[in-house]
Amino acid sequence: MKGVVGGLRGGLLAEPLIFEIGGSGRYAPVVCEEEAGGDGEPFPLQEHLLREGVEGLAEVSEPEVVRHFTRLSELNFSVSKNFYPLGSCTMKYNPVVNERLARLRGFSELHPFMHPSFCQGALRLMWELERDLAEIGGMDAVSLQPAAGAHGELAGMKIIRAYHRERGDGRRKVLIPATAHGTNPASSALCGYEVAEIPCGDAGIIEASQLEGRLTEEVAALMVTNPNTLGLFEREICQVAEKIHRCGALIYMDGANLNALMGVAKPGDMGADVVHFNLHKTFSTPHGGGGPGAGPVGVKKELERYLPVPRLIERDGKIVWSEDFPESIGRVRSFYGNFGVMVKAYCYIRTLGGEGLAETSRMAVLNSAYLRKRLEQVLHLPYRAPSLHESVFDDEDLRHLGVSTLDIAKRLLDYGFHAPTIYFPLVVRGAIMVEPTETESKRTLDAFADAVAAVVEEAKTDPDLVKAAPHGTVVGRLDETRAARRPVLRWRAGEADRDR
Amino acid sequence: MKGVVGGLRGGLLAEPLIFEIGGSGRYAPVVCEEEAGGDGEPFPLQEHLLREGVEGLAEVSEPEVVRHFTRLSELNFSVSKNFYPLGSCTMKYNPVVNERLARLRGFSELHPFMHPSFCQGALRLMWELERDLAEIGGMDAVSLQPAAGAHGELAGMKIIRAYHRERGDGRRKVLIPATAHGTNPASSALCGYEVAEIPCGDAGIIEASQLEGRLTEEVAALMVTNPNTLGLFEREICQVAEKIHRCGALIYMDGANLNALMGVAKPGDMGADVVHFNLHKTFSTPHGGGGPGAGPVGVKKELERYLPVPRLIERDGKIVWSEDFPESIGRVRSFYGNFGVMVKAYCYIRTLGGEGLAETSRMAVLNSAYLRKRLEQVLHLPYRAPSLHESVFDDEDLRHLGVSTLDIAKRLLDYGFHAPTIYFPLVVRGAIMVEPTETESKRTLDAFADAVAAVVEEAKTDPDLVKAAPHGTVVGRLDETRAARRPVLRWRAGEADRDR
Amino acid sequence: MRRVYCPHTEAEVREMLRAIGAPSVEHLFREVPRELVRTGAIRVEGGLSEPELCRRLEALARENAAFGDFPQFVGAGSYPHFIPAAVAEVTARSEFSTAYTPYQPEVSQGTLQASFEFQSIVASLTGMDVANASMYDGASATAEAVLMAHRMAPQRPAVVISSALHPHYLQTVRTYASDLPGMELRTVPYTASGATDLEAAEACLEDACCLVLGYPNFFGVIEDLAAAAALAHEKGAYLVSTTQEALALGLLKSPGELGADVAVGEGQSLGLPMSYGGPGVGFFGCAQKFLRSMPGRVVGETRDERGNRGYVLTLATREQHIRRERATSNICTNHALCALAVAAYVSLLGPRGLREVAARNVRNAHYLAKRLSGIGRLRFFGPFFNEFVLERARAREIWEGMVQMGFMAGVPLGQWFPELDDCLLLCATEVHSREEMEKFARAFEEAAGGGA
Amino acid sequence: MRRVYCPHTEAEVREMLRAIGAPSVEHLFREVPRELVRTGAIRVEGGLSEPELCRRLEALARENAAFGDFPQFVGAGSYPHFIPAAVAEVTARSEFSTAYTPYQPEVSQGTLQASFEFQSIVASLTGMDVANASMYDGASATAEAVLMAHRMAPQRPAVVISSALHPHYLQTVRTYASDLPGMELRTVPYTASGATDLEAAEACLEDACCLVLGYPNFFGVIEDLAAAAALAHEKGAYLVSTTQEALALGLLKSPGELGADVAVGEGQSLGLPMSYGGPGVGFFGCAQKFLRSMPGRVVGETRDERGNRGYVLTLATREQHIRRERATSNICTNHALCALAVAAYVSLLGPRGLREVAARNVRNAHYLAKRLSGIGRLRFFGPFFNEFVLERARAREIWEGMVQMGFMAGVPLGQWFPELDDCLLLCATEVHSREEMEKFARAFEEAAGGGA
Ligand SMILES: Cc1ncc(COP(=O)(O)O)c(C=O)c1O
Ligand SMILES: Cc1ncc(COP(=O)(O)O)c(C=O)c1O
Repeated sequence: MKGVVGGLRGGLLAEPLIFEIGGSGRYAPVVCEEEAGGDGEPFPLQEHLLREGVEGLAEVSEPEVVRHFTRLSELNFSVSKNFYPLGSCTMKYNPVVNERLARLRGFSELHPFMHPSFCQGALRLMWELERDLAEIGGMDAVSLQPAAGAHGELAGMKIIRAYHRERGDGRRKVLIPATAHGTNPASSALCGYEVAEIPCGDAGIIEASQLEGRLTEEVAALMVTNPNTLGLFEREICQVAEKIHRCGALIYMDGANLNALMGVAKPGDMGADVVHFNLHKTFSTPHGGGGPGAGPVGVKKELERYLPVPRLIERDGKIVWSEDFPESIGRVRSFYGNFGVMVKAYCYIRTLGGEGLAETSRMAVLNSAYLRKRLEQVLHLPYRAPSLHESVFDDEDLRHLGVSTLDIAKRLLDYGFHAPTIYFPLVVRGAIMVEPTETESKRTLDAFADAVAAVVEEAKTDPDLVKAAPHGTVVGRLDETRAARRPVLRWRAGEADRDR
Repeated sequence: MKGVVGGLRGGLLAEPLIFEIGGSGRYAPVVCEEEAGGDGEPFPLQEHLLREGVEGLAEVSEPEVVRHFTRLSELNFSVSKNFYPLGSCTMKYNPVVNERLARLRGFSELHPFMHPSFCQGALRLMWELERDLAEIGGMDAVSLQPAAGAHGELAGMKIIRAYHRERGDGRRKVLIPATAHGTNPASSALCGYEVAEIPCGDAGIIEASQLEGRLTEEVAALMVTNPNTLGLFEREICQVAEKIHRCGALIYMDGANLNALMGVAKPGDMGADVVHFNLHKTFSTPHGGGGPGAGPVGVKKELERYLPVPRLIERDGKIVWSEDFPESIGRVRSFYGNFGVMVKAYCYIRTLGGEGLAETSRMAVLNSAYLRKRLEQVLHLPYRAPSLHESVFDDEDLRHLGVSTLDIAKRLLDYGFHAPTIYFPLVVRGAIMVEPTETESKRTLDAFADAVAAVVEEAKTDPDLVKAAPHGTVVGRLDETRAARRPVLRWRAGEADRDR
Repeated sequence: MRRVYCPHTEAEVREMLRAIGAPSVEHLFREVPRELVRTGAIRVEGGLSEPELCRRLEALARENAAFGDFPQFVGAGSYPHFIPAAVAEVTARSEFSTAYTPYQPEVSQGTLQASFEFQSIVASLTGMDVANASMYDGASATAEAVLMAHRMAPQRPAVVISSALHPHYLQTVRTYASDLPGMELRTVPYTASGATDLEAAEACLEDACCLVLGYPNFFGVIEDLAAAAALAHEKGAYLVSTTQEALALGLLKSPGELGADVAVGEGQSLGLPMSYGGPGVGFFGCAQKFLRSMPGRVVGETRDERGNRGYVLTLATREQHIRRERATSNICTNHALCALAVAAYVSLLGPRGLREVAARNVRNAHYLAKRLSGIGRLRFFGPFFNEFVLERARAREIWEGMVQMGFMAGVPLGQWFPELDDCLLLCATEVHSREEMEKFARAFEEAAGGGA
Repeated sequence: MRRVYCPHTEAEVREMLRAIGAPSVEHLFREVPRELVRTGAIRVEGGLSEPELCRRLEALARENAAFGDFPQFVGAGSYPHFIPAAVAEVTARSEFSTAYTPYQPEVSQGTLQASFEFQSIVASLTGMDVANASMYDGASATAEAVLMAHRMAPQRPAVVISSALHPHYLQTVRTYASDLPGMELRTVPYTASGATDLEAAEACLEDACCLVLGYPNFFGVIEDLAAAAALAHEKGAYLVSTTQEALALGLLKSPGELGADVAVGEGQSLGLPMSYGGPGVGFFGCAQKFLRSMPGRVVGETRDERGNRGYVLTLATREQHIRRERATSNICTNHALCALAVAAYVSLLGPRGLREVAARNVRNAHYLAKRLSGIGRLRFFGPFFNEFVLERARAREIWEGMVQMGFMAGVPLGQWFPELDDCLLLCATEVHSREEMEKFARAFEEAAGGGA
């Protein structure tokens, strides 16, 4: 009875690759004006510079392109379609008006080298957004340049490195708890740091006592996520920060989980010296199936001079760019960051305001607590301390049935839900990380909890059904080993239709 | 194996009614500016005029609304997703740039009573569109007012009535061939006419000889569709027109099938006195799941003065509206017609031009001929004369298997295609009417022909599978008798979730 | 030959011709007489590339004064309201916009369910038992309502209709009714309150099938529907209420509650841009007794063979597809996508939001009326929603003057009502800020050159 | 309390608290120290309704000179090109825009297949064996390419980089490289042709892992990649080509064909608006040998258990999720939606359309260069794509003067290249009509006050 399981039925069809659709010689749409410069004259470039033509591109008509991608879109799950409780990803509703406003011609058709007198609107928006994020994070200055969270980490760790370097301090180590996201150690390494992992204790958080013996003069910083990836508030953060600072090191706070704390507690007040924000999580900009996002980085006063250039300054009543920050770490990318994303985050903040953001975090935590309450009746919860915006379960109770976290995740797809984040954080074996966000209704949370309960029941009564899931999707469980062993990363003419 | 038939698998879920989603007391988004007029003063209207509140509306949040309708959209088949060979409906590609242009603020946020000096752009567009349609149809003047094809028919038949009335001629009958679309007789009746049907002969067209004995002084007009709904060109149209005119009657031509003839032959040249255009068919404006469309009506010189008012005229170098046409039939609706639809049709014409429109018709006919060639190998074709933009098959060869046109149509849904128009025209028992349009590729036509062949094969080998189709859709075959016998036409609070 | 929206290459065309067995594409048109083909070529401008087209249309659009670029206080059947972005997000989904009428319900549940929701919303707003899936606009919906009343009471051929109805609606009713045997249209005047003269109506209701009133009427005035209903019913006629400003139904008592038998109107206010007058969407609600006499498509709830709930087009035996010349109407394509916009808009606002916006309209219109009443005078004393009639000598001139100053001061009424030649019909909605109204009032003062 | 994007009513909040067994929402935050909560409140402006928000943003947008309202001849890493409406139609589909990174491939085939198509397109355009699923932008892609070269040849710590690279790219490479043990950045000058001085490069390639050139470079000049490749390979270094104007790859020989080992760049030109500099999309192509050392996400083809083709994120062992500090890069979120736009744009145009547009860019830029060469002089004689450097005394002043006249006359180069203080970098693309170029040239003449 494949295909009619879990309430799923449907009309999804696999779609060929765009390269397999067209016919050679299809007419391309003309995207030029009629009159050209220098028409009639010989072509200005010499033949030897030019290629024959690009091989391997599709030759398709406009109707075929639109239909192809429309059909592909149907094969995607999205938060616009249903609940997407992907832990650590804050899949909240993406307000549609913000999309419309970001597309306004004055924003989207603006050249980055436009004379500052003719882009004051854009500059003021960024200026205000910098200040708003600083206020939200309890920081003193912000750069909007980084393109994503990991990019913000890179900038932030470079800042920490520059700070120590300026003081002639060659500290080489960064402490990172085992719960951290993989980008934390990777970003540290990219800055030339060695990573020292703080293991995860029973409490799931960093205990001040764990720092004993670890706080040498080699330590440049602690990277901490608060609430951490178990959803737990780092209760001892203030004591931890004090110790870190006392040894001359700095605190980098990964702000990916800020949706739990806006208007409740500020990273800056917890002792963070550097923090990054994920506009594509907390501030409701859509994730685009993997970006573009934006990862602004905020710092305390004494680190401000290291922020990436250019920076916005006020001069003669105008906002302008300045490169005149000799201690800056430099640029981490071209231009000023993902402006289009900033517009949406700005809209979000202006819509909610301070009190609205606080209520956002309150409701995100309420939703998580409610869902945790319901799910802990059917799933094992390894860390039982109160969690904030997300909670992490595991497959311990199911293992004896031969059913794993992966199976539960795949089976949930059949019920029309996206799976939680799985196998992360690494400290929980078979982790199932659930983050509902504040934009989901109780009705949806209940439906999801019911689905999880049903799947757990199935795992007991019909484990093979669960282990063979998903059944109702356009493809079944895909062979990832095969993909990695014999990588096929592109289409090539001639290999077309190999096996269709 | 329900749900995994015909290549269909999928992830469609039924969606509750919007009224079943919310919770009473949801906060509505504010769509007002902060400052209001007369705030603080007592409310200007007396209590007894006001209702308690509207019962039975949904109370839902913005995320719920967006998700609800996004999910509903998934339950729809559309030409943006796949081939939609609905005969008589000309389901061609709807150019997306035209959608964007129709939304330009200068068009969409324009008040219909704007001073003519400040809407010359809109007026010129309509002025040009009137002239272009006249040229395309071989007519002398056009009114863009009618909102759809049937509305154009109403206006056109009113014009014919006004023409006869002015000559003191009380003619009461309209001749309509049996192949005609139902709106033709219905529109005639709405104008107070009696309908006399011309039966369909073996050739499938009106033969001049059929008019013998029918052409009395009572006959006001002949309504004819060319090519007719069998896809056949009315070969004798010129002789027919001559006879009709000779008896003092007029020719109304239903232009719904104009996609077959643009740039090839003009209705006006065939003798049509009145013709309507379906902008939502021939001119690529999307059909919207049932409108809005636009059904401009064109007439020959001697009927111009009867066109609906207001009409566009030129005065002092400006285009303005005039009501000063005392013989006009009057208005058939408010304002000037579906302007938003006209913008798209205008864009389409400006993109294609005369030669492009002609090529459109040529390719539409080529596609139809090709598909007919392929389909006639598996389906019975009752009228074998050469057809133009569409062709009509029937279920004669399948009846002995107990399989009907309806079954074939439903089973095609499982293959991911929309069904052809079925049981129309009425002159063919179990009609299957296929119109591919010019925007489909050979690849798509072949895939559809393969699917039809496969279904016909199934009808022979496994008729029950076909008779129980569709299997891969969100709901199975719906009970239309029940719907009509105990009509439930609205949701009512309290009856909610009756049977979910 | 460059084909724009047709994918075929020359090679494919040849291949297809070969399969067909035709020597050329022209051969496929062999049934078309040569003399027709000789004159068949079309001469229209074309061949614009996409960027050229965009330039052209953007230039045309710029020649029009969009709302917002040009302060406007005009309603008169088409209203500027704020439309949340979520409405367009929904209606722009190509699954909705590029589908045909839902003839295959199993793959059209999106459109069908949305239409069912629209019907339910219309029924709720109008206070009617049932509603159809949409009409072209308010004017044609009104005409269809009159025809239905006539069908239901053929022995009563007269139609009594308020002269305070939107002139376009009245003219449309006249056109629709003009050829029906025995149908006679009688208009009744309005009173000093701006409402329909019910006494005059009484006098001509004797053999009438229906009485038709605007609610609010063209002057923005809120008619006394309850009294009209009592009167009509006493005389054996139906009361047809038509609403050109549907937002009013979010605040005012529903026509159904007040006794109307049929309630129709224009839904543009509920989520649709003005778009130079169309497309909007007609709505049509009525009492249960009219069920099988209603015009237009209706969607009904039913089940599939497994008991799942689903929606289908139903009561098709009323329609032209089956009944042909005996159909209840000739309408086929309606305004389904616009109905979807209404369903999205109304659901976004909910009953509270609708009431809030409607109340804001009332407040703003009254504020403006008060503000202008020093310059002109309110022509009518009846309660009004978001429009009112201002009388001032040389109204048409002032109006022209205001246009030159960059304001649309409503619409001059003289074009339809000679007796109101010195009157302007003005409108204020929630999109007008107090500041804009002040600016407008000052400009008006200037244009009028002083007091009343 | 009015909740904007959260659906809960007060009653629901109470019900949920009851189920949780918590006395209040605040109770859920009991682990947060009181002293933090005391200062936790945020003071930012907010509470705008949707219409207020729209007004605010529309006002901000109006303060910016959008392309089209203000004639511009600027490229320098962000290019005005015409984008067919079909691109936005596709990227606006919320199934694409509101999905996360495709961690569950069975319900993410849309994003995955589109990414696979993007990878194929990048590989084709660059002439490389493989490509990844996108990077942030051209600058960070260039930096990642340098890091990869370094990883592949750790025994060769130097990086030789052209000073004719986009200054932002160069600065970004510098930042990325700054803390890597032993890495040394050596810049090489450009010659009178505007191309990189390959002789100078030769001198410092000895212990270098790679040579990095722009193709075309920042001055629009088409570098001799073949010669550079021969040189680099002879010295045992990789050649990294970076392209800031991806449209050029539709016409010019591909970096792969010319011998580059890694070809990266910025894809904004292929379907993305300038958007004040971001988001664009970085692309990253390389030879097969780098496969397991590549940074960023890659999508690979595979099968499901029934043999159906499908796509998954693959080679994840390179990535931070698994490898943490030993990952090939820290990148996680990339620019997937922008990559989708590129896939749609390139597919719409096809190889013919791309070539046509690219050729039009060349023609227009050369036309403009010729037109202006009476007023200034071309600073470099190398072949160029759609940008060129014009030298004229007081260039910066003229540029300011042009701005006042309503034209952006490229970008003054003195800010990055003191030796080019009298130079402007100008650009013309297919969106500039001949008429606009004429107008611009006349204005330039006027601003410059006569001949060169
Ligand atoms: C806790 C945490 N830190 C960092 C990141 C990295 O952010 P990004 O993907 O925007 O680079 C993520 C997101 O996946 C995260 O969840
Ligand atoms: C032949 C024919 N005539 C008339 C019509 C009526 O057009 P509309 O649906 O636009 O009113 C149709 C469309 O269904 C048709 O196919």
